[in-house]
Amino acid sequence: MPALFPRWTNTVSRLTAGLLLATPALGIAALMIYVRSPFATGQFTPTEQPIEFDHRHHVGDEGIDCRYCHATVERSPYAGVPPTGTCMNCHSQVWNKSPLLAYVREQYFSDRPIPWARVHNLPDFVYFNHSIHVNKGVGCVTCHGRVDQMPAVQQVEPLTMKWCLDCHRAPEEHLRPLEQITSVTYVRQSEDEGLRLKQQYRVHTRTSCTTCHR
Amino acid sequence: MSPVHDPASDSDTHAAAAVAGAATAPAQVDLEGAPLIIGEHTSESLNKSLLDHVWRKAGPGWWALFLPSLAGSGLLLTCIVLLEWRGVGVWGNNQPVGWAFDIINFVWWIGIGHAGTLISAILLLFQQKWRTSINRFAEAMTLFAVLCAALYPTLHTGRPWFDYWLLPYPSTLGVGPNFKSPLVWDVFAISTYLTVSFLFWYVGLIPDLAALRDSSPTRRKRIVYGLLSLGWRGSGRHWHNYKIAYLLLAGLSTPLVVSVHTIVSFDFATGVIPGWHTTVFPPYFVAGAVFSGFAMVVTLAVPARKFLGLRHVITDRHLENMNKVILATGLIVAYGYLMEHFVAWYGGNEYEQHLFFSNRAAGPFHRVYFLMLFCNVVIPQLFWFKRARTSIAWMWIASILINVGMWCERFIIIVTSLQQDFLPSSWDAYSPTWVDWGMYIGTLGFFCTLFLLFLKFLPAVAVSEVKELNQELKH
Amino acid sequence: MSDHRAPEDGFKLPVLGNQDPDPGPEYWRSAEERAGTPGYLEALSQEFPPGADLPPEGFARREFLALLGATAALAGAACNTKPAERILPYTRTPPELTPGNPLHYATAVQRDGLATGLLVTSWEGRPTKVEGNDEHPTSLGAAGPQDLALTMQLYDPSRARLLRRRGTPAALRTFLLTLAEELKEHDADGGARLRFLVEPTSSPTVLWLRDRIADRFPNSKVVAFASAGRENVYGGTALAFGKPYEPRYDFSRADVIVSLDADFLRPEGEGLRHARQFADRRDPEKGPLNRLYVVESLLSITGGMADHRLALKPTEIGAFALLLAGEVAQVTQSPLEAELGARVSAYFADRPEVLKLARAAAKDLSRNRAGAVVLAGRAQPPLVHLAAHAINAALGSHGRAVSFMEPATPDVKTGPRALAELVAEMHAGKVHTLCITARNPVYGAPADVDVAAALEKVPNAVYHSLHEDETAPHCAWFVPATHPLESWGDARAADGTITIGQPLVSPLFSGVSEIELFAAFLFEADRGAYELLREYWRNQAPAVDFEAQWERWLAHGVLPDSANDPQTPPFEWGKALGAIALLAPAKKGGELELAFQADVKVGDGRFANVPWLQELPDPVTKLTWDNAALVSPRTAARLQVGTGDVLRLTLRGRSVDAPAMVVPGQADGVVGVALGYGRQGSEPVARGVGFNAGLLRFGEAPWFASGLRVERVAFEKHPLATTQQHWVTEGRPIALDQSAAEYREHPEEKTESHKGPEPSLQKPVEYPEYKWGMAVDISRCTGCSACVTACQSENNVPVVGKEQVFRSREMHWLRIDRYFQGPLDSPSSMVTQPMLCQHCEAAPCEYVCPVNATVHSDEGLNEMVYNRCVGTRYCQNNCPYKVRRFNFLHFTGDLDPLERMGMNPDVTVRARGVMEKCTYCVQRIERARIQTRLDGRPIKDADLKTACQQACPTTAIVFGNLNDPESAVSKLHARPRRYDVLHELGTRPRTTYLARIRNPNPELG
Amino acid sequence: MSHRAPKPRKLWTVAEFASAEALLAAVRAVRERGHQDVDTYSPYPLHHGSEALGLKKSRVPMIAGFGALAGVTIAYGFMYYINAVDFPINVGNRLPHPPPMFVPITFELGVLLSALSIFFGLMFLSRLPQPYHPVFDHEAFRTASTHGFWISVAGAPASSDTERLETDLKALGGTNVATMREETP
Repeated sequence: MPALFPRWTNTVSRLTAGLLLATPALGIAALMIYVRSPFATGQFTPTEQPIEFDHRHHVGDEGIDCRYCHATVERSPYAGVPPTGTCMNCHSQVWNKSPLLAYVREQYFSDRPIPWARVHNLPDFVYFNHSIHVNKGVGCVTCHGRVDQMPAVQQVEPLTMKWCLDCHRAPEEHLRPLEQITSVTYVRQSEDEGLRLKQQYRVHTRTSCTTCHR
Repeated sequence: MSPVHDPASDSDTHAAAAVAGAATAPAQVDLEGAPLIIGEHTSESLNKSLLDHVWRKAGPGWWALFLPSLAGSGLLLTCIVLLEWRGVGVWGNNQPVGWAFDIINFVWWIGIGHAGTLISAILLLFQQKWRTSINRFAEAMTLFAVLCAALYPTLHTGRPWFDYWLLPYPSTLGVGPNFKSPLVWDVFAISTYLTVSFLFWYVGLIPDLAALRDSSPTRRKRIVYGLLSLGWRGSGRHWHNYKIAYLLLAGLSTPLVVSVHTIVSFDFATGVIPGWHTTVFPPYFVAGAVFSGFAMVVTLAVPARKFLGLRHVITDRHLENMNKVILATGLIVAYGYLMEHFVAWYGGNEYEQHLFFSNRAAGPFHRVYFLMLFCNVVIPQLFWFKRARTSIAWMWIASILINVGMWCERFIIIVTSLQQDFLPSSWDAYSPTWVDWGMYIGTLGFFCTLFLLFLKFLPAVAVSEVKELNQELKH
Repeated sequence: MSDHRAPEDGFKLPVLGNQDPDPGPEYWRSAEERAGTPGYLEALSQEFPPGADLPPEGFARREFLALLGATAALAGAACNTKPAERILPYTRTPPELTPGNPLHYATAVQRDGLATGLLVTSWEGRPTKVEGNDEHPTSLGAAGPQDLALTMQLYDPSRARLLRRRGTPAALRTFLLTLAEELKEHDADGGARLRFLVEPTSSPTVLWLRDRIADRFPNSKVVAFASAGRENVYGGTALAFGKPYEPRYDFSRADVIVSLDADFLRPEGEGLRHARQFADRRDPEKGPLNRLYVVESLLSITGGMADHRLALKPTEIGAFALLLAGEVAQVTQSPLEAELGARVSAYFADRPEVLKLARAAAKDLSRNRAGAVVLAGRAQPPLVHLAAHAINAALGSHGRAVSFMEPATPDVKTGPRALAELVAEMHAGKVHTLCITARNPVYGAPADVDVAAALEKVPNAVYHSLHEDETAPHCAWFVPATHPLESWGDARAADGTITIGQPLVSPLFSGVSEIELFAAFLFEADRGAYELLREYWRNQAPAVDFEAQWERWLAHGVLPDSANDPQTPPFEWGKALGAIALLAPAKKGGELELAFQADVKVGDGRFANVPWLQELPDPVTKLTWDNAALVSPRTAARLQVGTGDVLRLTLRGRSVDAPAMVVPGQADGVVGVALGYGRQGSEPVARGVGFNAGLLRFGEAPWFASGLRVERVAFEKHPLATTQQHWVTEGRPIALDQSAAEYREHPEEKTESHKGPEPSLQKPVEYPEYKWGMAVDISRCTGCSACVTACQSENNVPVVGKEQVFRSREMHWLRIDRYFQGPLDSPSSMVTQPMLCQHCEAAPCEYVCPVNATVHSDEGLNEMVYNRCVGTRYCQNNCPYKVRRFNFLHFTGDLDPLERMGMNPDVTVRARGVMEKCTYCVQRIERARIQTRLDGRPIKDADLKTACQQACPTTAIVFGNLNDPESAVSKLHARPRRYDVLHELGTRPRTTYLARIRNPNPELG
Repeated sequence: MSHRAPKPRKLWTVAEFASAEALLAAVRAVRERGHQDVDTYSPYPLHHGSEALGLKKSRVPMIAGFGALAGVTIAYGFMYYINAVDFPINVGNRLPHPPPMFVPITFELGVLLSALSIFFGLMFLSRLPQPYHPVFDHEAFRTASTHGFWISVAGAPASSDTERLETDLKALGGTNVATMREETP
C-alpha cells in the first residue's frame, strides 16, 4: 500500500513553511515602504480649489511676492490665506469682468469666505510657526517647493517628523539670506553660506518635543 | 560529545539502580519508595494507555468542564470589546492606583507560567527522572498561562492601537522606544518566553505526534497528525540531532525562566514607590513564580490524571515531589516577606514603615494582606508532613489556596503600594469594577478552554519519554 | 502675548466692528422679527447657535478646526490621512487683527454691584481666557475662580436663547411694543404700579437710565436685591456715621488684624486686593509681619491664614466683639468703656481661652494703633460692624489703615426687608408691571418671602436673566440677558474707579443687555447699549477729543483718577456705645445653630451651571459637585453622624435633607451650609446638585439662626466626592511651617535638610540658555483656588463629573493640598500647598516611559507629549508627587460645539487614553521665545507668566528663568525659606516651596 | 549520507526487530557487510544508536551558538543606535547609553534567536518537514513510532542484492522484511 502522503507533499510542505515564515517579514517591509510613499504622505497630488487660482501666473509671470497675499507670514504662526479683499485689490481693476472671477466677486460682495482647500496639512498636535522660520532664513521654497511651476499647488515634501528633525539638526543646509526669503529661484552662493547665515541670524534650532507638540 | 549532559549516555547507572530496585519491588527506581511508573508495561501498552483518550469520544465530564470555560472566554471577549470601546475607565484604576487588576493578573499568570519550563528544563538538566510524565502537561500550562498573561500588558494601555511604538522599527517619526524602561524589557522577555516555551513544547511533541499519526484509527486523523508531525520517522539521524537540540533548548530555557520573572519584578523594583523600590524583588519574584506554578500544576494534574486514567504514570511520587518543591519555594517567599518588613523597619525609612506596618497590615486591604500571609506562609508549612504531602485531597485544596495567596500577593504589592505613597494628599481608595472581575474570570476560562482542548487532542504526557524511561526501568 | 493692551492703532470691537445703532440685517434678532411666527422661532431655538454649526466670519481658522479634529488627530487618524479640511479666510481682515495671534481686551464684571477689572484673551473673536487687569484697583492683575470661569459661562449651551411671553417664544419687537402700551397706562399715575427689582449695580449708565425712568415715572420704585449681598456692611457704617459708607481696609498698613467672621481674603471683588496687600505683609524678608486673629464659626480660607483662631457660634461673635471692645477700653485711653466687656466676660467665664485671646488681641491692637484693623463679615449684623468701627475709631486707625468712601453703588439696601415690602405690595395687587433684573429672586429670596406666589399676582412681570431659572416660569415675560463678555456696559470698583466694559464677541443668542432693557422703559431700546453708553460718557467727558479719550479708556480698562477720595467721617460715639451694649447675649445658647455662607464656587447660585466651578474643590472641604451640612468632629460625635450620612435639618417647622460632612476647625454646635445649590431651574448642570439651604433661610435671620433640630435619616447615605481623603501630613516634611521668632533665630533650621545637592551616580545635565523654574510661597498661599481654574481655562483641562471625581479621576493639573495641623477635632492651623508638576531634573516618571512620551527638554521642562503617549500609566505610578492625570475615558468627546469655542487653540485637546500634566504653560513659553527671538532679546520675567501665576491674588506662585540672576524666581530660590518637597528622593524638582511663616502672639504662647 | 540527495527510484529494504539490542546488532552487521546507507527507526532514542550508525557530532550546538551571538549583537546594536546615536534624549537625567539597562533585552534577544536557530537548525538537519518517505509505503512500518524497532537499508536499484539483503535481515532476526521503491520525483 502506498504511503499516506505522495512525494510532492515534501516540496509543498517545505515551501508552505518557508512562506509562512516570510510573510510577516515581507509585510512589515511593505508597510515601511508604504508610509514613506506619496500615498501615505500625500505628496504630489495637486489639490483642487474652489476657484482656479494659478500660482504659475501670479508668482511666475506677475512675480508677485508671496507676502503680498500671505501677509502675516512674518509675524504670525500662520502664513495666512489672503482675505478675499486682497484678491479684489487687483481684480476690481483688472479682469473685473472675467467669468473666472465671478465666484470671488460673489463671495466678496455677499461677505462670505472662500472655502480654500488645505494643501499642507500638519497633524493638529503639531504647532508650526511660520514667523520664526521665515525670520531665521528658511525660505518658502524650502518647504513648499516651486509653487511658481504649479498650476494647482501640491505638497512636495513628505512633512514627516523625521523630515522636520533632519532640518532642525542641520539647518545650515537650508538657510538663505532674508532678502531672498521668498525667492523661488535663489541658489546658494557659496559652500559656507549656510553656516555663515546660521551665525549671523543666531539660528539655534531645537529638537525638544515641546518645540512643536504642546 | 555535546557540552550538555546527555541523559541517554549514563542510563547504565540508572539501569543498575533499577535492577537493585527491581530486586525488592518490581518497576521501581531510586531510593524513594513510591514508584514513577506503576505496574508492568510495554511500549505498546503505554502507547495504548497514554494515547487512547485522543481517539475516545469526549465524555460528559469533559464537556461539563469545556462549556463553562468556553463561556468564560466569551466573557473575556465581551470585556475586551467594552474596554476598547469605552477606555481604561471601565476598570477601577484611578489616580493614585494607575495599575491594578491588569498588572496583577499579568504577573499572576506569568508566575503560573513558570512551573512548566522549570519542570521541563531544569529537572531535565538535573536528571530528575520523575519529570518525564508531567513535563508535557506543565509545558502546555506554561504556554497557555503566558498567552493569558500577554493579554494584559497589551490591552492595559490607553491606546493599544499604538502599542507597536514599544518595538524598535524604522519609523518616520524619528523616535524610538526608550530602552531604559522596564516595560520595553517586558515586551522582549514575554515574547521570547512565549516563543521559546512554544518551541520547547512543540519539539517535545513531534515524536508523539508521529505516534498519534501512526496509531490513528481514521485516515483523516492520520493526515492531520501526519502534517503536524512533519513526517517524523524516529530515524536514528533524527534522534541524533533531536536529543542535543532538546537539551540545548532546555539549557536555554533555564536562565530564561529566571530572567523573565526577574524582569517582571524590575517593573516594580526600578520604581521609587515605597513597597516597589526593593532589591529583594528579583529572587523572591522568581521563587514566588515557581511556587505558584507548581501549585497550579498540582491543581491541574490531580483531576487530569483521574479523568485521563494516568495514575500509573503521574504517580503519588510525582505529586509528592512537587509538594516538596512548593514547600521549598514557599519558604523562600516567606523569607522575602520577612526581609521586606525587616528592611523597612531597620532602614528607618518612614515611608516604607508606613507602608508595611500601617498601610498593608492595618490599611484598607489588611484582610487581603493576612489572607496572603495565611495562604503563602502558613499553608505550605503543612507539607513538612508526609501525610499532607501525599494526601490528594489536601494537596489539591492547598494548591488552590496557594494560587489565591499568590494573587493576593500581587494585589498587595501593586495596589497598596500605589494607594498610599509619599504625599498623603494623593492617597485614595481603590475598588475594582465588574469588568475587572470579568476579565480575570475570562482569562481563567480562556486558559481552561485551551487546556481542555490540549487534553483532548494531544498526548497529555510525553509518551516517547515515558517509553524510554519505562524501558530503562525494565533493564 | 506679554503686552496686556490692545495695540494703539484703534480699539474697535474684534467682531462687531463699529456697531451701528440699528443692528444690521445679518443679526438674527432682526431676522427673527421678519418671520415672527412662534413655530419658526421654536425651530430656531432647536438648532445650534451661530458659531456652533456654521462659524461666524473670521472664526473657522485652523485652530478651530484643530479643536474639532483634535480627537481624531490624537487617535492617530490625522497622522497620515488627509481630511477634506477647509480654510475660511476673512473677507476683510479687521486692521487690529493678525490671524493666529491673540488679542487682549480690558473689560469689567460686577459683583455685589462693584466692578472687578479684567483682561480677556480673544482669538479671532473667540474669548477664551480671562485674566485680571493689573491697572484696576480691585483686581491688581489677579482674578478669582468665578471671574476666570466667565468664558465657560459665556459658552454655556443651556443659556436662554429666546425671548418668551408666558413660555411661548416671542419677538423682541413684540415685547417692546407691548411694553410701550403698558407704559402708556403707567404714565397716568406716574408709575405708581410700576416697580423695578434690580441687581445692585454701580454702572453709571444704568443709574443714569434709572434716574431718567424715575423722572418719567415719579411714583415708580426701585428695589435692589441680592440674596448674599453686603447690606450689613453698609448698615454698619450707617450706624457709625449716620450715612452708609464703603469701608476701605488698607492691609498693607495693617499690623494687627482681628476678623470677626470676616472672610476678607475670599477671592472675589475686593478680596483680591485684600489678599495681595495681606500677603505682602506675610513675607518675613519684606519687613515686619502682620498678625491675624480670626474669630469665626465656619472655617474659611481667612481662618486658615490666622495666627490665632477662635471658633465661636455665629451668635457669639457679637458677644466677642463686645468683649474685645471692653478689653481695648481697659488697655487704651478711649471713649470706649471698660464695663462693656464685663457684661460678656461672665458669658465666656467657662471658656478661658476666649477671654485670654480677647485680652491678648486687645493688647496687640493697642500696641499698633495706627495699624490696627478690626473688621466684621457680611454675615454679621450691623451692630457687630458698628462695634468693629468703634474699636478702630478708639484705637485711631481711622484714616490710616481704615478709611471710608462714598459707596460706588446706591443700592446699599439689598436685603430681605425691602424685598418683603415689595412682595407685600405685589400680593396686594398694587404692582402691575415689575421689571426684574435681580438674579433669580424666587430662588434667592428667604423662605418666608414667597416671591413666586407674589409674581402670580403681577400681570406684567418682566424677568431679565442669563438662564430660564426658577424665576422665569412665574413671569409674564422672559428676556434673555447678554453675558458680560458680549455686552457693552460700565461699572465702578469699590473705590469708585470706573471701567468701560467692552464685549468680546457679538451676542451668541438673542440677548438684551441691562442697559437696553432699562432703555426700553424710555422707548430707546433700539438705540442699543453702545449708543447709550457713548452718549452718557460723551456728556460726562470734558469737551476735548472724546474719541481719543474713549479709546484710551477702553485700552486701559480704567478711567484715570475716577476713584473717590478716602474720608474719615466723625464717629458718632453717643449713639454707638448704647447700641454696642445691645450685643450682650441674653442667655446661654446651648442649642444647635445653623450658619449660611455664600458658596466660594457657585456664589448665591448664579454660577451653579458652570462645570469648572462645580468641579473646583472647595478650598476648605475639598468637596466637589455638592454642598453639605458641615459639622465639627465633636458635634458629629454628639449627633452620632459621619460624613455621608443624610441629616434632616429642621428650623422653625421647615426641614431639608442634607448630607453631613465632618470638617475640623468648625465651631461646635454649629451646622454650616452653603447657599447656591439644589437649583431647580432649567440649567442642566446645576439641576439637582446639592440641596437648597435657602429653604431654611428666614427674612430676619438671613445668615444664621439658632434652634436648629437635626436628626439622622436612617439607612440613607449620600456619597460626597472630595478630592482629598487624607487631611494630615503624617508628620512628613511636606508643607513646612515655622514661627516668625524661630525663623529670625535660625532661618534655615527647618529647611536646610530639604535642599541642596543629593549624591547621585548621574552627572547633572547642564541647561545653558534658559532654566525654567517655579517658586511657591506657602506663606502667601491662602488656598483660594484661583490658580486651579486659571490652569483649567488656559490648558483645556476637561471636567469629568461627580462620579469620576468620586472614583478619584479628576483632571486638575494643579491641585491645592490642604493639611490640618494638631488634633483633627480642634486643629491648631491649616496649611495649603499648591501641588503641580515639579519638573524634576531627575524625573522618576521619565525613565519608565517605554515610548519616550515624557522626556526632558533642553531647558529642563518635563515634557509630556500627548501624541506619543500610549497610556501605560507607568509614569503616573512612579511620580512621587502624583501630579499626573490620565484620561481614563473620553472626557472631551461629548463637548458641545459651543463649549469647544472656549478652548485655547494653543493647547492640544487630549483624547482618551493619554496622560497629561502641568507643562509650565509651555505654549506661553514658546510664544514668548519666538516673540523675543524675533525681537532679538532674551526672555525676561515681563515676557512670560504662567496662568496660575497670573491669577494668583497673593502672587504666591512665581515662575521664571533660573539662569537669570535678576529673575524673581531665582531670587526666591535663594531665600532661606526655600525647600524641595521629597528632597531626599534626589528628584531635584524645579518647583520649590517657601516655608510658611506664622506670627503667633508670644503672650498666647 | 546519500539519502540527503535522493537518487531517483532508489530501493529501500526495511525490517523490524524485536528489541533495540537486536536492532543495533543488525545495524552493525549490515554496515560490516559494506552497506553505508543504513538507518534505524525507533519510538525513542536508542542508546549508542548514533555510534552504531557512525554519525558525526551534531552541528546543532554550533548553529545555536551563532544564533545567540547574532541575537546579542543585534539587540545591543539597535539599542545603542536608537537611544545613544540617532536621537539621544535626556530621560530623567539618565545616560543616553547605560550598559546595565541594556542587559535584559540583550540577553532575551540572544536566547530568542538562539532558540529559533536551534529549531530551524533541527528542521534543516533532519530535512523536516518531510511528510513523504519511501519507508512509509510499508504498512507495518507504522509501529516504528509507537513500539517497533526498524532498520532501513537503501541501495541502488539492482534486484539481486536487495534479495540477498532481505534474506540477511531475516537471518539477523528481522520480521516484516520488505523492499520499497521510491516514488518518481
